[in-house]
Amino acid sequence: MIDALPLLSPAWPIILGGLLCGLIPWYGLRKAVSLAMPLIAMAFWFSVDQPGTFGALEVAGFTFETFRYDGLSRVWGLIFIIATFLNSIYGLHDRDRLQDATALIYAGAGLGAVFAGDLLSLFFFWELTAISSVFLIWASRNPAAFRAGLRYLAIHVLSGVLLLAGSIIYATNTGSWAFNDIGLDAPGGVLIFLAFGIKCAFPLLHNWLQDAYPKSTVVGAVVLSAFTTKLAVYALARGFAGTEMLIWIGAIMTAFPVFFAVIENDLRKVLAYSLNNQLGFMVVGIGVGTELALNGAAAHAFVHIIYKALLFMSMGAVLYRVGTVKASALGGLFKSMPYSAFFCIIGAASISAFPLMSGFVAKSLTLAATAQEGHWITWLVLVFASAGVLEHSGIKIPYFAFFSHDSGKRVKEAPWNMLLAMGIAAFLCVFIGVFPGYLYAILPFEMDYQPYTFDHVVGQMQLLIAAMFAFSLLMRFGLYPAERPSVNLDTDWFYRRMGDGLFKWAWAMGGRLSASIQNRFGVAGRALTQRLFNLFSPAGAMSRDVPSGLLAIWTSVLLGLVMVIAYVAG
Amino acid sequence: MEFLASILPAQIVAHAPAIIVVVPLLMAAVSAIMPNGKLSWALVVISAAVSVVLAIVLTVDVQTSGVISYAMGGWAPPAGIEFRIDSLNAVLLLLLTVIGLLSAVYALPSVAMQIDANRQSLFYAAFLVCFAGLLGVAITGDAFNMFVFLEISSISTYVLVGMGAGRDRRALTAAYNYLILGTIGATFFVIGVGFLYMATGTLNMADMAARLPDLSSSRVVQAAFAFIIVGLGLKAAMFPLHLWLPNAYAYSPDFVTVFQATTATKVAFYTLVRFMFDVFWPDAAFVAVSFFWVFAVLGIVAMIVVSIQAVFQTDARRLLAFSSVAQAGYMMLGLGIGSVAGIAAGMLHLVNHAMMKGVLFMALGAFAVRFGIRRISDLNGFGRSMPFTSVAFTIGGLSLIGVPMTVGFWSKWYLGVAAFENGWWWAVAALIVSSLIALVYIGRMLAAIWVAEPQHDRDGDIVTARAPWLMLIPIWILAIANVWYFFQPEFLISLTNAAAEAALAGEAR
Amino acid sequence: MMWSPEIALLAALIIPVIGGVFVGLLGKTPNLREGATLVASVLLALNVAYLVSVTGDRPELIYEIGSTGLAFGLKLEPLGALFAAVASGLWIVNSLYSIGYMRGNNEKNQTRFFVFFTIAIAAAMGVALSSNLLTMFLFYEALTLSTYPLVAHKGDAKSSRGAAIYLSILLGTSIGFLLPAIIATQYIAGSTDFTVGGLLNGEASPMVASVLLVLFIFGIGKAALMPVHPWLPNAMVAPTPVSALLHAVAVVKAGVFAVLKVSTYIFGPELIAAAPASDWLAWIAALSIVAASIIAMSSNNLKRRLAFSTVSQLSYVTIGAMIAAPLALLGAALQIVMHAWAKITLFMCAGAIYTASKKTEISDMRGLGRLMPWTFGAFAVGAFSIIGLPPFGGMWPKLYLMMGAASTGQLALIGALILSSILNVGYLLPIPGRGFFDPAPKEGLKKPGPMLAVLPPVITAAGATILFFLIGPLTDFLAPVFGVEL
Amino acid sequence: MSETKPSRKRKKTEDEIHPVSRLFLWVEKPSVHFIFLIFLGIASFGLGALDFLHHRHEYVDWAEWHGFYAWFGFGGFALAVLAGWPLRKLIGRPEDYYEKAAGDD
Repeated sequence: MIDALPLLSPAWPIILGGLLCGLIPWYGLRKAVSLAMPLIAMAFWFSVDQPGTFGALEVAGFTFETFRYDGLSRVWGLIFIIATFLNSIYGLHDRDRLQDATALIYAGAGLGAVFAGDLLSLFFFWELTAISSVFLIWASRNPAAFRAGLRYLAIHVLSGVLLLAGSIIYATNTGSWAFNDIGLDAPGGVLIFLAFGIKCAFPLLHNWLQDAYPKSTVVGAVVLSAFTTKLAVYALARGFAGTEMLIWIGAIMTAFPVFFAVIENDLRKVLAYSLNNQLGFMVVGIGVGTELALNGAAAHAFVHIIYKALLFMSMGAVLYRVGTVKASALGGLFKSMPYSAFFCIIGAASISAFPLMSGFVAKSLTLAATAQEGHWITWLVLVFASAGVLEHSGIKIPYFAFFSHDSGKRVKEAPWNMLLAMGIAAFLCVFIGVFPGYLYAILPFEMDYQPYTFDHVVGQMQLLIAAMFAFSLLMRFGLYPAERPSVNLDTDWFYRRMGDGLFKWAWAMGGRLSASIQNRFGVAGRALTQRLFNLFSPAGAMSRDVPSGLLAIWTSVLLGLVMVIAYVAG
Repeated sequence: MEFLASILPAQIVAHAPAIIVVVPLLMAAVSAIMPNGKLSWALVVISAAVSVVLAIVLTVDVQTSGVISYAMGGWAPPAGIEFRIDSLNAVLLLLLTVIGLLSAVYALPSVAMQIDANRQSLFYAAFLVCFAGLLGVAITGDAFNMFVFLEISSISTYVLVGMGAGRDRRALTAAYNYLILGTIGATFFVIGVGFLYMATGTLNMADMAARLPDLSSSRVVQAAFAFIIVGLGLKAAMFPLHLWLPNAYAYSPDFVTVFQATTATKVAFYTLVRFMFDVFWPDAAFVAVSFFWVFAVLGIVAMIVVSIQAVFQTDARRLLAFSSVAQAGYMMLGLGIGSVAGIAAGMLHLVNHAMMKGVLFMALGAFAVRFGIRRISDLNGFGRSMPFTSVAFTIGGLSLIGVPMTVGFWSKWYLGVAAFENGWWWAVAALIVSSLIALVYIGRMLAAIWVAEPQHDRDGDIVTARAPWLMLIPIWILAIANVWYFFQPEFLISLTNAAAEAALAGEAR
Repeated sequence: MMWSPEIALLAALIIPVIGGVFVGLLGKTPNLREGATLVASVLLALNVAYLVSVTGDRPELIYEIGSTGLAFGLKLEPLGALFAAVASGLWIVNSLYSIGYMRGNNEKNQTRFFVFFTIAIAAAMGVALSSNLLTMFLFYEALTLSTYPLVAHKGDAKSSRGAAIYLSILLGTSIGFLLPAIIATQYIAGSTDFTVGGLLNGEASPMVASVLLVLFIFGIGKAALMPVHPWLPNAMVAPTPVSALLHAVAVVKAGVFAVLKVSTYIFGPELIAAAPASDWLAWIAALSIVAASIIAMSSNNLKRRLAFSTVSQLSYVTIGAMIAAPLALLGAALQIVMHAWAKITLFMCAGAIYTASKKTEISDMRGLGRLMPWTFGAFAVGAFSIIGLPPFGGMWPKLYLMMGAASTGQLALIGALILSSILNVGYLLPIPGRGFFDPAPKEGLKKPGPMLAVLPPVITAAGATILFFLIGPLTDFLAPVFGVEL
Repeated sequence: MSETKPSRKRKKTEDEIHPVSRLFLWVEKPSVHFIFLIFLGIASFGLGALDFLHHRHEYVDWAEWHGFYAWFGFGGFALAVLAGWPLRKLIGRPEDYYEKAAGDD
C-alpha cells in the first residue's frame, strides 16, 4: 500500500465545513463554506491519480484507512461530491444553520464511508451518516417529523450496531478488519449483510425510507435522497458482489414499490418508493456480480443520484412554494412554475430511461448483464419495473404536480438557487445521456458497451410509448385510481401500529414491573415486618414479659433436653 | 505492665489473688457506713483501681510463670479452697477490673441523679459486694466456692436492680423475676456440683477434672453436667433462658446496667467454658455432643431470634439488652465450635462486647442524665444535642454491627474463620444474618440520633448539652478502645488465644 | 522531588478530607466555603494527575494489622488511577455545578452538603486506590455512609424513605454478601490482595469460585445489577449534583470499578472463564440492561429515567467483567470512564433544567431546548455518547465489549448490546429532540438558568466528545492490565 | 417549513400565470389530450411494427417476439395501475391513521 503520499480523503473538508457551519452565525459565510468545501473536496478527488490507500491512522491498535481510492470508490466519491455541491446550491436560500451544518456533515460522512478501507472506519462514518442525517428530518420541526426521525434514527443505529457486531465477529475470526469482499458465508457476514440491507432499504426493511424522507425539510429530502442508500449500494458492491440472494432481493425491490407508488398521494413519498425501485436495479446488478453488472450498478447509482435529486428538488420547490406535495391538492402548477416543471420533466424522462437521457445509458447496463447471465425471470421483473418507473416517476410526479386538473394554486416560481441547482442537474442528465463515454470511463471496470444500438433504442421506445399509451387510455376511461388523501399501510405498520402497541405494552409493563418490584419488596417487607412485629414487639408473643413461673418451666424443659442429649450420647 | 508488678511489694504480689477479692469486700463494709455517696464512690473507685493493678500483676504473672495456684488461708488444695489463675481467667479478671474501674468512675453523676441521697452509700456497698463476688467467681478454683461467690454477686445484683425502683416501679418486678430465676440457676448449679461431689468426692475443680475421665459413663456425672450447664446457662442468659435479662437491664439504674451488661453474663460464660473444658472432659461423648446440640444451636438461634426481638423494641435499653443476649449467642457459638480458634473467638467477643456494650449503655446513661430518655424516639437529634456522646455511641454501635475499623469486626472475623475451619458455613451465614439484623436495630437508633430533627427550645435553637466529664471520659476511653484495638489487635488476640489454649490445656491434664 | 508517589497516595485521601474540614469551618461565609471546595478539588485533581503519571512505579502503602493476616493498603495501579482520575476530574466540574445548583435552588444546609460531599470523594479515592479487598470494603462502606446524608438532604418524608432504601440495600448487600465473600477469600487464599492474574486463580475450584463470584457481584450493590438496583432510583431524591457526581460517577462507578477489580485481580480472567456462574451472571447483566432500559422508557420523571439508564449502563461493566476476555475487560474499564462523562452530563442537564424551569417531568420539557439550547445540546451529546455513536466516547466500550464477546463466542451478549443501543435511542433522544423540535412553551422561563448550572454540562459534553479521540492513550494506559496486545 | 398560503382569490388567478407558461396553456385543452392519445397509440403500433422490418437481437430469445416490449410495457403499466384499486382497498387508510393514534413517547 502506498502510504507516502499525504493524500486526504475528500470527506474531511466537507465534514470540516459542516462543523464550521455549525459554529458560524453569519448566513453568507456559511453559504460560502458550503459551496467552497465540495469544490475543495473535488480537488482532493482529482489530486489522486492512481488507486491506493491513503490517510491511515493508527489509533488504539486499530488502523483506520480513511482514504481508499480505487475503481469502485472513486465513482461514488465523485458523485457524492457533485451531489454535495448541488445540494449546497439548492439550499442557498435556507437560513437554518442546523441544516447547513448537518447536511454537510452527512455528505462528508457518506464520502468518508465510501473511502473507508476498513470495517471500523466504515462503521464510524456509517453511524455518522445516521446521526447527522436525522437532523434533516427533525428540522421540519413538527411532531410527526420528530417521531419519524426517531424511528429513522433507531433503525439506522440498529444498522450501525449490526455492522459493528458483524465486523467484530468477522475480524475476530479472520483477523482482518479490511473491508473487501465479505460474502454471506464469512463469520459475521450475515450481520453485515443485514446492516447494509437496512440502509439499502431491502424489502421489509425498507419502510424507514418512505416514512422519514417525505417528512424531512425541503432541502433535507434532496440531501437525504443522495447519500444513505447509495452508500449502502456501494457497501454491498464492495462486500457482497455476486451474492445470488441479492438478485432476488433486488428484483422484489424493483417491483413492489411500483404498486405502492400508484396509490400514494404524497408525491415525495412516491419518490421515496421510486427510490426503492431504483435501488432494486442496482442491487440486482450487484447480485449478478459480473463486471458489466457491477458497472451497471455503479453507473446507475451515479445517474440516479442526479435525477432523483432533481426530482426531489422539483418537489421541494413545490413544497416550498405551495406548502404541500399531496397530489390531491396539486395540479396545474406549470402555470406558476414553468421552469420547475421543465426540469422535473427532464428528471422524469431521465429516470424513465428515455434514450438520450442518463437513465437510459445506465439502466441498460444492468438489464444487459442480467439477461446475459440468464436470469430471465429477474430480467422480466426489471422490464416490468421499468414500465413501473415510468408510471410513478415518469408520469405521475410531473403530471399530478404540474398538469392534471388545475388546482387553482398560483404561486411564485422557485427561487433562483433552486432553479440553478435543478438546471445543473438537468444538464447533467442530458449530458450523460448524450455522452455516456465520460461516465463509462470512470466506472470500476473497463468495458466495451454501446448503449445506442438500434435494437435497444427501439425496444426501449416501444416499452415507454406503449406504457404512455396505456396511461392515456386509462385516464381517458377513468380507470386510473384518483388521487385522494390517504395513508397507505406498509411495513411501517408493524412498528408504528403494532410496535406502538408493543411499545405501549412495554411501557405499561415497565411501569408495572418497576412499581411491582418496589411494591413487591415493599409489600413483602411490610408483611414480614408486621408479622415479626406481632411476634417480637414488646407486646408480641415472643417478647412479652413472662411470669417467672413459666421461665422456671422453660428452665426445666431445657434441663430435660440437655439430660436427654447427655443420656443419648453418653 | 511488668513495671507495675516490679514496684509492688513482693508480699502483696504473692497474695494478690486473695487481696483482689478481699479488698472490695472490706471496702463494701466501710462504704456502707459512709455518711454520703461521694465518699462511698471514692472508696469504690479506689478499690476498683487497686483491683485493676492487682489484675495486671496477676496477668503478668500468669504470662511469665504459668498457672498460679493460691491456697486460701494456707490450706492446700484439694482440701482447702484454691484460687487458681490461668490465662483463661486472667483475661476475665483484667476485663472485670478495668470495666469495673471505668464504670465506677462513670457512676457518680448517674447514681447522684437516680438513687436517693441517703441510700447511695448502701448502693455503692452493694456494688462492691457484687464486684467482689464476680471477681471471686472468676478466680476461684473450687466448685462450691464458685457457687458461693456466684450467689454473693447475684444477691447483691438483685438489690442493685431493685434500687431502680426509685425511678421506675417495674424495677421491683424485674428484680423479683431475676431473683427467682437467678436462684433457680444457682440451685441447679449447686445440685450439679453436689452430684459431682458425689461422683468424685472432691470439690476442687482441677481435682474433679483429673477424676472425671474415668467416670464419663456415669449417669450421675451426666446429670451433673446437665444441671451445671443449664444453671450456668441461665446465669449467662443463654437462649431461651434469657427472659429475665431485658427487664433487669432496662429498669435498673443506668450504672447498674452498664456494669451488668459488661460483666455479669461474661463471668457466667467464663464459668461455662471452665466447666466444659477444665472440669468435664471434652472428649466425653455427652460433652462433645452438647457443643453442637446445645451451644452452637442455641447460640445461633439466639443470634437471630433475639436480634429480631431487639429490632422491635421501643425502649432503648431493652433494645440493647436483647442485643446483649444475641451477642451472648456469638460467644455460645464460639464455645460450640469447640476448637482453640472457636474459644478464642468467643473470648475475644466477650472482651469486645464488653467494650462496645459499655460504650452504648454508658452513652445511654449520659443521655439519660441530661435528657431523661428512655425510648428510642427520645434519641431524636441527639447528634446535634450531645455530639460528643453521640459520636461515641455511634462508634459503639458500629462496633456492635462489626464494621471494620472497630473492634467488633475482629469478633466476627475470627468467629467466621473459626466456623469456616470447622466447615460450618451455615454458622457464617447466621453470623451475617445476625449482623444484618444488628445493622437494623443499631441503625434505628443511629437514624434517630443523626437524622431526625433535634429538640428545639422556645427560641427555636437546638437544645444542646454535654455529658459530665466523669461520664464522658470513660465513655471515650471505651470508644477509643473500640477503634484502637482494631488497629492494634495484637494484645487482645494474644490474650484470648492464650485463654483459649489454657482452656483446652485442661484437656491434656 | 518532594512529592513522592507514596505521599500522593495518602494525599488523595487526605486532601478532600482537609477540604471538608475547611468547608465546615467556613460554613458561615458561603463564598469562602465554595472556594475551599474548589481549591480542594483542583488540588486533588493535580495530585491524581501526578499519580497517573507515576502509575508505572506501582507505589504502595501497607499497614499490617498485627498478626491477624489482614492489612490495610493503598496501591496504585492503572485501573484505580483511571477511576481516581475520572472521579477527581469530574469533581471539579461538579463542584462548580453544585454551587450553581444549590444556590439557584436556595437549598438549605449547604455546608453539611459540601462537607459530606468531600468525604464521599475521599471515600471514592480510597476505593480507587485500595490494594486489597478489606481496604476497599472499608472505603466502600464509608462511601455509602457519607452519601447517606446527601441523599436524605431534603429532609422530607420522601427523601427519608428513599435514603432509607438506599442505605439498607447498600449496607445490606455489602454486609450480607460482600463481606462473607471477602472473609471466604481471605480464608481460601490467605490474603485479600489484588493480585495480577487473580488471587484465587489456582486456589479455588470453579464451583467455589462460582459461589464467591455470585456473592461478590451481588454483594457489590453499588454496581446495581438487578435485582439489587432499587437503591439507585430511590437515591434520586437527592439534589441533582449528588445524583450527577455520586450516582453517575463516584458511587456507581465505585461499584462497577469494584466488580472489575475483583474480577481482574481476585478471580482473574481464567478463573472467571472456568466458573460456570460467570455465564449466568453475564445473562443476568444482559437482562438487567434490557429490563432497566424498558423501565427507563416508561419513566416520565427525568431523573428516574436517567437512573434506570444508569442501571442499564452499569451492567455493561458487569457483562465485560463476566466475559472476562481481555478485550471485554478493557471495554468494561473504558465504560467506566465514558459512561461517567456522558451520564454526568445528562444529570447535570437535568438539574440545569430543573434550576431554570422547576420541571422534572419529561413531558413538560417540550420545546425547552429552544430556550436552553446549550443545556439541551449538551444533553444530546451525552445521549449520543451513551447510545455509543461515533464520534463520542461511548462508542469504544461497546466496541471492545463486543470484541470481547466475539472472542469468547458469546454472540448472544452482542445481541443484548445491540438491543440496548436501540432502546437507548428510544428513551434518551426524545428528550433533547422534543426539546429542540417541538414548539417552545408559551409561558415560562426567560433565562436559561444560572451560568454555573449550564456551563458544567457543556464542559463534560465536550469531554465526552474529546474522549473519543483520546482512546489511544487510554488504551495504552489500560491494555497492560488486561494483557491486551494492541 | 414555511406554510405559504396559496392565494384563494379566483379572479386574479389568470393574471398570476407565469409569462413563460402562457405559451404552453394549450396543453390543458381536452382536444390536445385526445390528439396526444391518438398519437401515442399510433406511435406504439408504429414502434411495434418496426420489429417486422428489423429483427431485434436480444439475450432472451422470446424478447425477440414482434412488439414484445410494446405489449409488455402496455400490459405491465396497466397491471400496475389497475392493481391500485384493490390495493388501495386493502391498505388505504384515512390520513390521520397514525397521527391520531400516536401517543407520546
